[in-house]
Amino acid sequence: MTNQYIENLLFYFVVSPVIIAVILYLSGANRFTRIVALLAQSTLFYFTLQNFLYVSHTNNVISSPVGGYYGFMGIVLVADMLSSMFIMLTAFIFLIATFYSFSANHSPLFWLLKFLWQASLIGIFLSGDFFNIFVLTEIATIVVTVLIMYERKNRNMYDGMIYLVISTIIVNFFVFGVGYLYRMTGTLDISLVSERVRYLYTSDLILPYALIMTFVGLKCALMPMYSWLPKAHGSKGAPSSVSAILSGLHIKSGLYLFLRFSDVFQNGGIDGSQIFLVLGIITALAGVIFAVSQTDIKLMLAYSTIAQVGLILVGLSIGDIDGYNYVGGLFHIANHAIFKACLFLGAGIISHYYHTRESTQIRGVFFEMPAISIAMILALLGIIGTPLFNGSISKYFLMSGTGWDTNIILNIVNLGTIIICIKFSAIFFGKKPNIRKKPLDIMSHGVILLLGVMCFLMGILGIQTINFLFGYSVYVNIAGYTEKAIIFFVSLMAGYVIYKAFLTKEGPAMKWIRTSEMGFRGMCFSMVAFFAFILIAVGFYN
Amino acid sequence: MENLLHIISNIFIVVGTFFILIGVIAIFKFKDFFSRILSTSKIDTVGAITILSGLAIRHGISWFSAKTILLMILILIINPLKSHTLLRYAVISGHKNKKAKGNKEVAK
Amino acid sequence: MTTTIMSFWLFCNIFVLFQKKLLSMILWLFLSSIIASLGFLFLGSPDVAMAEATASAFVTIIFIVCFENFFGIKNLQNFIEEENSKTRENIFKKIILPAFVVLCTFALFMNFLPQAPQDTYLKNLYILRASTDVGGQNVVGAIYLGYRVYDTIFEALLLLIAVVAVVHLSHFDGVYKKDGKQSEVKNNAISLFTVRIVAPITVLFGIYLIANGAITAGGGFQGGLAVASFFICRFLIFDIYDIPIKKVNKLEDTIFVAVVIMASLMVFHGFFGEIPPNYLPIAQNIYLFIMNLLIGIKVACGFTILLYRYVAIERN
Amino acid sequence: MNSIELISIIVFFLGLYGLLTNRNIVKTIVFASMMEVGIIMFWLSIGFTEGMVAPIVASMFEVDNYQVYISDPLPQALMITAIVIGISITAIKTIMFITLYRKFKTTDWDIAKIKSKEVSKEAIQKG
Amino acid sequence: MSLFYMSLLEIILWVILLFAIVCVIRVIKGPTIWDRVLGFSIISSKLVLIIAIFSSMRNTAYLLDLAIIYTLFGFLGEIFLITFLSKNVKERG
Repeated sequence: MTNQYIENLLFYFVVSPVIIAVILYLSGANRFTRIVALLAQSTLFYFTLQNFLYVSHTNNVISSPVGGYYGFMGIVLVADMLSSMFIMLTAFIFLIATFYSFSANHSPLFWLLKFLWQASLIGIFLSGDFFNIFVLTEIATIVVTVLIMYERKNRNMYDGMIYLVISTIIVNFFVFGVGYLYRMTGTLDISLVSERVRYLYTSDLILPYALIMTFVGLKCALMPMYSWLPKAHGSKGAPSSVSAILSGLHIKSGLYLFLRFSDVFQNGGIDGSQIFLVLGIITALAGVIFAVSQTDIKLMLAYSTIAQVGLILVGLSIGDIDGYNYVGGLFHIANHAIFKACLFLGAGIISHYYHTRESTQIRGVFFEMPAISIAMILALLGIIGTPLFNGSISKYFLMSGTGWDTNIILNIVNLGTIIICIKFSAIFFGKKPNIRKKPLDIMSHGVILLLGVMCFLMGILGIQTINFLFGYSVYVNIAGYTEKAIIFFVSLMAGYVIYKAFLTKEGPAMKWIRTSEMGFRGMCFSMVAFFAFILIAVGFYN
Repeated sequence: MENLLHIISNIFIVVGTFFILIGVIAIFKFKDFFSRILSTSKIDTVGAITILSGLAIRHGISWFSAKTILLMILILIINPLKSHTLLRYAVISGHKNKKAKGNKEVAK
Repeated sequence: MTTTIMSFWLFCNIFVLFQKKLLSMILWLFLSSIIASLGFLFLGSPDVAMAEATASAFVTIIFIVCFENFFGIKNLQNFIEEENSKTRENIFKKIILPAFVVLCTFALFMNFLPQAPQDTYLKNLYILRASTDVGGQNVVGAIYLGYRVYDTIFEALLLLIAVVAVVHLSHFDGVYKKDGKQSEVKNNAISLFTVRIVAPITVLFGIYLIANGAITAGGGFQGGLAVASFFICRFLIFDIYDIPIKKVNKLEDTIFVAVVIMASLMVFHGFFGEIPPNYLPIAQNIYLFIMNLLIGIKVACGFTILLYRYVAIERN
Repeated sequence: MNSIELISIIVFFLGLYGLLTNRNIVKTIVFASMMEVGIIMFWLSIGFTEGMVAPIVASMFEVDNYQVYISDPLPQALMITAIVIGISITAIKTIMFITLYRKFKTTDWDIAKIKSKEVSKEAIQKG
Repeated sequence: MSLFYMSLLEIILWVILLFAIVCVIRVIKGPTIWDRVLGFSIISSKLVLIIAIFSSMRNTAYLLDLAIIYTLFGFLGEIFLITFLSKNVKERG
């Protein structure tokens, strides 16, 4: 691809899904919407792949000012290694979702919202402008609110309302922070701001840092501000492909923003990695505890997403910027997208087939739907971190070189995830239900199987995928890996014993954890408390 | 000629402000709602029109005076009728002022 | 001068906080946002003042329509009291704890206020080069139609999604045109007369605002809101619900696609950037006019659907 | 740190206080829109000095030769976007509140939470 | 606040702003909701005057568009306020 051609292709990555979406919506419900949507989605994936290959080969950063206004007067779209990988991941996951919901003929509104969601996510990953991220996050919030409340019959309006109100309040904090940054550095462009921030005193940057990091904290569902996530990801009104994308991808935009903004403030002399290390650990532990107590399979997966995101944050903020932990965190982002999408899609089909989401009432899935259950078991093994699976590679790098205390905590978190997966996999065994057999839908089953197999493949060729995706050349020493494998098997046994001993029947403490839920004012309190905590932590101890 | 226009426009503006001062006093002096509404419908409109005509004179023949005249026409239409709607719906919704009842007893 | 207006605005906002009745709270909100728009004017930005003035009128109309339909003002008071009395919390949890938390955060906020001087890098560039790069006298219009048109596309997209979201999230699926509520203005001849005069003036004024968006303050959004208010007056005058929401929605989408194509053709291929800007002043003015026109019509359609949805369909 | 920025921060925290204390959903929507106006005021108060002129070319050179302070055009362009975002988000919140009220018959956050859990329990029994 | 070289228009501007602030007392004190709406309509008509005088001080014509928008939309908002208010407020006094 010639350089000039790729240069202003970036803009069309964002605008073409918008135009496709509106044309599909305008053309109304006819037989061709599905096919056109599939074609458009695969071409988009092809182009993102081309862009990724171009960027990773020539490894220069494409920055194309929109409209040709140089000198950062307009908006500049930046596609470096990280954002092109994220765009490719977005296009891939949306392609999977399009395949999955191909057979269920949805109304054109579904395709409109899906493509607009994709456009706003790709826009967030590409945009190099603070205010542009605000507008795109608003669009993504509204689209997700409508998609959560998609099915009219069993939608729960309270969850949608909480999600919308909380996300719009936290965006005010972000706009406030960007206002201060604009006042001090005179510009809105991320690269220019991170350049000009060097000449400012660190004490001036504390307030914008706290304001922006509360926004990022809520987007990544850090500990005090987590209770919107199970409402959004596990909502009843959402088609299962939507909650798969939500949990696999939408939470990653928060992590991407965390990476981008912590780079900006790193130049300014504020290093919040200690705080986010502690927050990541707390989030991981709390996510695990909440997930173990759930009985609804989708809520179980939603809470385990919180735990995994906490784990990723720990990885991203332990070592130095290009150390093994950082690479482990990045690789875990990609892995988490794959196996969480696979699990959510599978859970969608199971709950549709069994008409219930209670894990206690679902039994015998292995005999009923062998294909899906094999794929889901592969994904579950991936999450746990069994050797030769992708989870183990990323966890190996995550934990490499950490002190003994963080190692212990990360192993406890891993033990928790093992217990969750054991509790989740209880649905596979047990007697065969006497439910009428549903016609096998090749598209969705095939897609889930593909995701499961990918979990296994990315495990075996771990080092090559890391090199391909992120460009870091890493090396796994066999001794460390086998030691990790032994720890894994020990914790697997321990997890099984703990599950059998305590968790088969629901104790009062477990029931309280499951049913305890923050009200709206509780969430506002947690936002303000998080903001005050970061201000104190960065202000007084830095 | 120039400062003659300025003097006239200054006079208009001061007189207009004086009208509005009366309007403000009217709001607090009158005890019940129905007499208070007089100040919005009449006094405010008159005050606004005098001030705006003063401004129009100050700027002579120009886009500014054209727009001020349009504004004057609008205020002339909207202000009294706005107060009328307010009054009408107050009466429909049964807003009887206590003072009036008092006068009836006194009159009896 | 501006600080007195601002303290006046702060005073009204404090009153919004401590209102028991919901309707007087909305009245105070309307008053505070009108004074805020006056403040914007004194801060040197007529565009935002216009947008805020129209926005406050629309938000008040949306609140009144939604709020009036469910619980009349009279029985709202006891509704709220009875609501709270059921789960009465002690005074500490209700007032003192949040006040303490907010005060501490406010103190922390004040403690870390940045003292760095303002950097006017972009401001000087815009004022210097806006009228040559993008054309038109209004620099603000030049920014959101020329330099940051990428933002404006997503801005228009957001309005499109808002309309779709309101249609989808409402209790009624589909469009019930026939059983809209009657408007109460009908029985009052004089206010009908006023609305009959004001309506054409608003739509003419809206078109005037859209037309010279690039020359004076105003532009696509403010003009579109003014034109949309014509349709509200039309509902008040003739109280008919014959707006075909589906067709208007389709019109809005096609115009949005036209906006995106227009923007990408003219701006993103560097039509302005590379070709020497002063070479085509006519093309720039035509581009700005058409963009303002398209955005104005789109905003007008979007808000008419929104308000019709509320006024005609949500109220029964 | 001019006084207008202080006032807009105070209004922002007033809105936040309103959110924390009241339980009525409609009042939350009102306070959220109040916070947004506070932020718009903060953005426009950046670099404000008394007697600033609008950045419209006609008015920039009309005021005769003494020093002219031209207001910053960029925050104004951004704040028009923020206002339109504010309107559409308020509209969506209101419509969601109407539907929520139709189902749960309450305007209170905590009671809506309790009722939404009951609804989800029934859905589970119904299967 | 140096009164020394303030032109007449600026003094008038201050005076009318003072009147608007005084009218807020009526909106606060107003026994019934109708007094509040009355106070509101007085303040909005005063603000229109403030804008007209401000634009005359700045000698710019386009600011008057804002005054026209104020009157039109203040009127529209109030009409909605009043029509829907009347249906629900059964006043006692």
